[in-house]
Amino acid sequence: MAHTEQMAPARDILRTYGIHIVLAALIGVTAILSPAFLSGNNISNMLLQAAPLGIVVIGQVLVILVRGLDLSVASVMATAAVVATTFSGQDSDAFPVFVVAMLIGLATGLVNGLLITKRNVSPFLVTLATMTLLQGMRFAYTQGAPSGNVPPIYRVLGSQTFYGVPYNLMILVVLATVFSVLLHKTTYGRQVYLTGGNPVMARLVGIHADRITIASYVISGGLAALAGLIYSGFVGIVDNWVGRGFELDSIVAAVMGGVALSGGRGTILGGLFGAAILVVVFNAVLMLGMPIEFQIIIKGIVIIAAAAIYVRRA
Amino acid sequence: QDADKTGYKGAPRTMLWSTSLATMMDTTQYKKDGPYTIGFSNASISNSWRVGMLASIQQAAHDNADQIKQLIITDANDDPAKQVSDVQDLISRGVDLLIVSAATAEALDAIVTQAYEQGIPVVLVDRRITSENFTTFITASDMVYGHMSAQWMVEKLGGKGNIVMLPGMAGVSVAVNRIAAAQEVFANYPDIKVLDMQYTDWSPAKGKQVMAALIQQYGDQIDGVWNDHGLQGSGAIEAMVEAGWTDLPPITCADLNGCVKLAVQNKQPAFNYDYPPAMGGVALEVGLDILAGKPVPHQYEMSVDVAITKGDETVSVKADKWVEDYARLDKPNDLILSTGIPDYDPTTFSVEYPQ
Amino acid sequence: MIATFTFLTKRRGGLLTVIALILVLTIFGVLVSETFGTASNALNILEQSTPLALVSLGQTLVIITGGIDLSVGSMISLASVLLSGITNGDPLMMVVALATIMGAGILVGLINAGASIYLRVHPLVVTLGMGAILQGLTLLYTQTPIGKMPKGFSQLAYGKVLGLPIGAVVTIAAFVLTAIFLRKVPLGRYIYATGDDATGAQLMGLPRHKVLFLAYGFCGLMASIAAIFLVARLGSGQPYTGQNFTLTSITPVVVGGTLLSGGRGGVMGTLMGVYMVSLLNNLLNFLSLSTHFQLIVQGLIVIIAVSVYVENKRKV
Amino acid sequence: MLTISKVSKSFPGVKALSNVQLEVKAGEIHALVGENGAGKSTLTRIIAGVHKPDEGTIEFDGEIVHWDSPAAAKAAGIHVIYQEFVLFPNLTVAENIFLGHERRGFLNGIDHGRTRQDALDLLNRLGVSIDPDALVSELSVADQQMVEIAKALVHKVKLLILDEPTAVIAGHEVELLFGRLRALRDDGVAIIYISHRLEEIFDLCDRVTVFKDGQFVATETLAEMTNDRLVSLMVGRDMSELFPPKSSAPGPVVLTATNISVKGRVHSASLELRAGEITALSGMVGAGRTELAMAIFGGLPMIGGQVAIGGETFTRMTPSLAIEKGIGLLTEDRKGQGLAMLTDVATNISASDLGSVSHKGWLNHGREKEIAVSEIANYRIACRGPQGAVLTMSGGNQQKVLVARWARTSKKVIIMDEPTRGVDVGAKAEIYRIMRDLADRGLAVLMISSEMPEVIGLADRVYVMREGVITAELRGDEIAENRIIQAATQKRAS
Ligand SMILES: Nc1ncnc2c1ncn2[C@@H]1O[C@H](COP(=O)(O)OP(=O)(O)OP(=O)(O)O)[C@@H](O)[C@H]1O
Ligand SMILES: Nc1ncnc2c1ncn2[C@@H]1O[C@H](COP(=O)(O)OP(=O)(O)OP(=O)(O)O)[C@@H](O)[C@H]1O
Ligand SMILES: [Mg+2]
Ligand SMILES: [Mg+2]
Repeated sequence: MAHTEQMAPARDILRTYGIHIVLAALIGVTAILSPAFLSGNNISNMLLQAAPLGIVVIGQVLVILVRGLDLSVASVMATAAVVATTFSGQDSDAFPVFVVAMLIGLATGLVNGLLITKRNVSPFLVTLATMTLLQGMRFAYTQGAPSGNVPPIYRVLGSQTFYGVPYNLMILVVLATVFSVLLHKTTYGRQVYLTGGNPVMARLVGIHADRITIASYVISGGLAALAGLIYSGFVGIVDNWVGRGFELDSIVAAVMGGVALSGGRGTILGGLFGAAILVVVFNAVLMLGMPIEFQIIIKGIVIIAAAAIYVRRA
Repeated sequence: QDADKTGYKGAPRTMLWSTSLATMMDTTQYKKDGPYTIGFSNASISNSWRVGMLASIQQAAHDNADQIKQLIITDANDDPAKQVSDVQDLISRGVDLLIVSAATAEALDAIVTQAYEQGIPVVLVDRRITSENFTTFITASDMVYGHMSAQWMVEKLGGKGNIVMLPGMAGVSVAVNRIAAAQEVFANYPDIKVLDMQYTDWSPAKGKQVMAALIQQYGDQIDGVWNDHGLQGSGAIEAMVEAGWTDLPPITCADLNGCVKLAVQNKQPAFNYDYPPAMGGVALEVGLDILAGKPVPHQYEMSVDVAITKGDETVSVKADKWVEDYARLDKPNDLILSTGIPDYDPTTFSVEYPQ
Repeated sequence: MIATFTFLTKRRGGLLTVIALILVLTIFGVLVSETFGTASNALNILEQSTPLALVSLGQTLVIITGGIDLSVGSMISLASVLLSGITNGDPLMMVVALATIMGAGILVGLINAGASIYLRVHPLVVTLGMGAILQGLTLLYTQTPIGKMPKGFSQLAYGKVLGLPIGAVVTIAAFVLTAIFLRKVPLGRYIYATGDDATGAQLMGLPRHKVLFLAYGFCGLMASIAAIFLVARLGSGQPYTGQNFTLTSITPVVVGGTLLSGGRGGVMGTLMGVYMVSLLNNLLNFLSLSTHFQLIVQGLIVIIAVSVYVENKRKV
Repeated sequence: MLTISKVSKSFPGVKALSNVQLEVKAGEIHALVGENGAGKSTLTRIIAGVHKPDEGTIEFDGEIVHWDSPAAAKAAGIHVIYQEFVLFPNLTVAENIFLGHERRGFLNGIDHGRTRQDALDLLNRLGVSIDPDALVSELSVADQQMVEIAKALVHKVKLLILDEPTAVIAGHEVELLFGRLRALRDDGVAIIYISHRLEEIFDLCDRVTVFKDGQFVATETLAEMTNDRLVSLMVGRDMSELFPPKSSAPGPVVLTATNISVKGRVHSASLELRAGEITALSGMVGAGRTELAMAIFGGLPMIGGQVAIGGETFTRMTPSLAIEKGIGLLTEDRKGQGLAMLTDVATNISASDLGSVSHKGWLNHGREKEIAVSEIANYRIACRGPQGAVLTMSGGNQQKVLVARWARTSKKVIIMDEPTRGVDVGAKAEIYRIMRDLADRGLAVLMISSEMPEVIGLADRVYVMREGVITAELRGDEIAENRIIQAATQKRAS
């Protein structure tokens, strides 16, 4: 049969570069309307705020790639943040805090993964339940009012910059690179994509699809915990709602970044661009001094518009 | 001027200044012998203030354990619909006294009215219902906070300057009332300009993010930062400090140790006017008075101390105590002040009371 | 006989599990508290569950089509403020208001469907965005609780017909009618087909778009109707009334055995799911557990409810 | 009835059809043949209104038509049985059959009782016993095909298109199907029949149209047409012998399956596979061959029995273990179990053997690409290259991808369930050759097939299954149609 090499239609270009176009457009428009937007400080502010979300998004992408969804991330974050304040608040305790928080995150991921693969309960419900569960435990533990100080080192990681480059951003970059490499250069990554692409086939070609799926949730839980610790350092004060809204924001970011909810397609980088859009929108509406109601409306529109650019194949 | 201030000890000013006689409620019809079953329908404990309030009720229950058979506490998790159900449940469990801290005034009106008309004495605390169908309402006024804080800021700025307002959440009554009252004051001063008003969800993190952005946008134009609460206040201060600001603009705080503490540490002129969680305990005690048949005021206003940083009193706003003394530098930032419980610490607090 | 049994266990496993759970909870409740078992309490539960039931009913149809509607929460908020805002105590305006919000509900639903069809965006994202937009519009309209309903409107929430709360009667009627529609009307079957295999439905020449518009429109409408009962119970509309419904409306659907992947399930399962959830909340109050533990128990029960019932499919 | 003229259709990077023509009369069964990727299914989809033609006209029932949706074509009286079924797994068999033509009852609501009854009758007329209340997801591919066919018979159509309906069914069913088709023809229905089984074409059809590489080759009446001529028209060259010579000396036993049982489907079946030998597993559809194979491979849990390979015996198998021990299995269900449809050819080929394209867990994309390229050449897979999406490839070419995958992976035993499903004659010959090569390389080949000719032509040894039991083992001259049919249909004489 004759193979005619015709150039890719505009839609393909949009599908590949859509997210960048949207982001550029947002930045451009805001910059014109408010000069302060592109000031060095404001940019480093945005980066500072982008990092925690970005870290969560990495995990969310891994989960969505295996046809899943993780609604428990925000609850994990908050719990980790609470942990951060429950030790002496000195750097001497920075490590114990890290360990405990991580354990909680990984454990939650494990529970999610096991229930989803072994009992095949829908991810939406499982992670919704573990979210509630964690919230309850957190409240029970803090009696509703977390109190105590965050170890200084976390304050540094969460709110300081190194010549304008936030430390938490550096962490994000490292993590993003590591996991991107894992996804695209290793057999593990390949197994993730195959499992998401067709779980039945994956099993029949000898992939331990369940393990791969569980791994995604565990990683997601761990990263959420880490993000929670870092975010707790953003302000010294930790309430019960650190990271509130991140569960949906991280999913939206992933989808805007071209990660298919049907699994098997998408990249971490895409997800991070999605996250960038959310952060920019949040900052832009402030810069433009928009009243709250319009802020929310704009966010809604941007979400749909950005996602609409990834038109699925007919 | 700088003489130590130990706080206000007198009778409630609200009563002293009130131009009308307090309407007292005759409660003889409710008189019955204890021990009583008391139901408390709480809106939620989703923030430290509400936790403090709950604690002070439990403390009071502990102190009056002899008169109480059972104190049933329900929690609506900030969901008005659930709270209506909770109250229904409490009624059907036949409580002798109903204490309600409404999620929203309108939401609870119908059901509380129902309870009241069934002959159950009703004590409202923190938030009231729209109608008058209750025995007594324990409160401290949001309006007062709005007026006082704004008035202080205006005079602190010599009636001239730019202010950013950082309220909590759009559409929530506390925020709505405090904003309204403050704006009323600002409006009287042509040279006072409100640069921007952005909501912060009463989250320290959000408060910091918003303030950071506003700093980028308005820079040094900002002469004062008005908050309707200390939660975002503390975040705002952090943002200013991290922006490298020295001699920070005047700021308003409430309830939260972190806000006043940071203000003191950064030598920032601050006004603090708590909305005392202690009203929870008062509610229970007044409730017991009702069941004892003692007359009680239809509206019971808590008396609140004004705290100001030393040397920052203004013509019309005087301090009952100094912020420097009031802030607990030794305690964590998220401590809630004025629960009325000595050395209150949320994580360790727990008392025995009849459950 | 055997056939019907296997049918029940195999295809209605979710339903059975929930009914069993309801029984267990009830028995447990009666044992621990003397007032729990009372008729008045039972009626409370029926009445309290009305708004959730109605929203979940709409949500069920959407989920069967393989989609999801995360805008119901904000839709309820918007509808509630419009209802009491427009009415503002005037019975005549109330008619206008009712018409408006039902129209709005349907319209929003149609837009949701349209966007996911023509923009080819996953419903989860469309409705999430729509949710934000609606919340914004709500705050644009009012930032405070607004307006009031005419005298006696609260009867809708607290009144009774033939001994049952009005809400409960409406709920049951709505569910039965929908169930009949799904089983007896071809379009009803097409809803399942669409959720099962969207492209297949298209190849078969089934009216896929019609199905989606119907499901989402219906869901929006149900959200508005739920808002009516909420306002009846809360006395006036408020900018955040609906918030919690977005996620809570999904739990009963899935607990009731409807697959989030679409194509399988039914409304009766959802109804049982709703009653289970309400029963649970009510019971937890009687146990006078602190919210903390209430949340924990809720989480656990939900997980148990669904994981007891393992998907019965030919696992190759 | 239907006249296609000058129709062309391109997809990104592929010209699937370039001005082809086709003319079908009412009351004829018109065969459409051609190699994989010739464009048969594409034309089908165009007639059915799924795709719009880039150029050309479709004249149906006397007027030029432009369908804008499948619904329109359906309304005009066209029914298509697609190569990839259109069934709804969570609906019952009966519901699937009458979807779109619901049986109405009280108040014009759906009458489920009647739906069920009519479905039962219909299936009986097709000679299959399938529970109308079963969910389609519970059916075997074979039964799913029969349901698909049943759908075509529920209402009167003017044009019926069947795209490889017999790919997964055999003998008895096929006969009954042909009976029905002839009946329809005699009522003046126009039928387009697409198949790679030429004997069927001659048996059933009146005229034939041949496509090659998306182009029209010829339309002729089958009366004056010979098999060889047809093949050369399709393939464009004269075909040498279809089946390679059989093996003379089978090697040692490499795999022994003893008393394998699969819940409700297979009852203590035993078989042994020898190196260098092609063993066929034959039998009527539904005999449980797939289940037996799956159990040996670990795809389905075996409730009894054991598998012995390489000196070890296993009572529990998993696919990963099986692959590790050198067993490979090419499933019968391409779409559901075989391919990751949205990923590319290279990925699908390497999926079962990531070790070979990686070093210490690090993927070697270059190597993966090389392999893909060579396999594509090897099996003449028509696609846009290693990065081409499998989704858009023709059925037969997708099948070749799977053959390529498992031929590389299997070290000791390769099980092929319907290996030539939907594959054209040319490719078939290749696949037979490959199977023989694999055997000669010392592998044991187990072929499950519903196609009698290939069983007889290729297999050195044949097991026959019936209702989950192995009823006969035939070798040499015993391998004959009547012996197989007998063993497949009658109870074992014991
Ligand atoms: N949606 C599509 N997008 C891109 N290419 C396509 C699409 N559908 C078919 N093709 C290409 O068009 C060509 C013809 O495909 P088609 O399925 O019509 O072949 P066929 O004759 O049915 O083959 P087979 O006998 O294997 O089914 C193939 O090369 C295929 O890759
Ligand atoms: N999960 C199941 N539940 C009920 N019946 C089933 C199930 N799986 C298969 N069947 C029935 O068992 C029979 C065997 O199906 P299957 O295709 O696996 O056998 P087979 O011999 O492999 O046929 P094929 O020729 O397709 O390979 C089919 O007729 C189908 O109706
Ligand atoms: Mg084809
Ligand atoms: Mg088979």
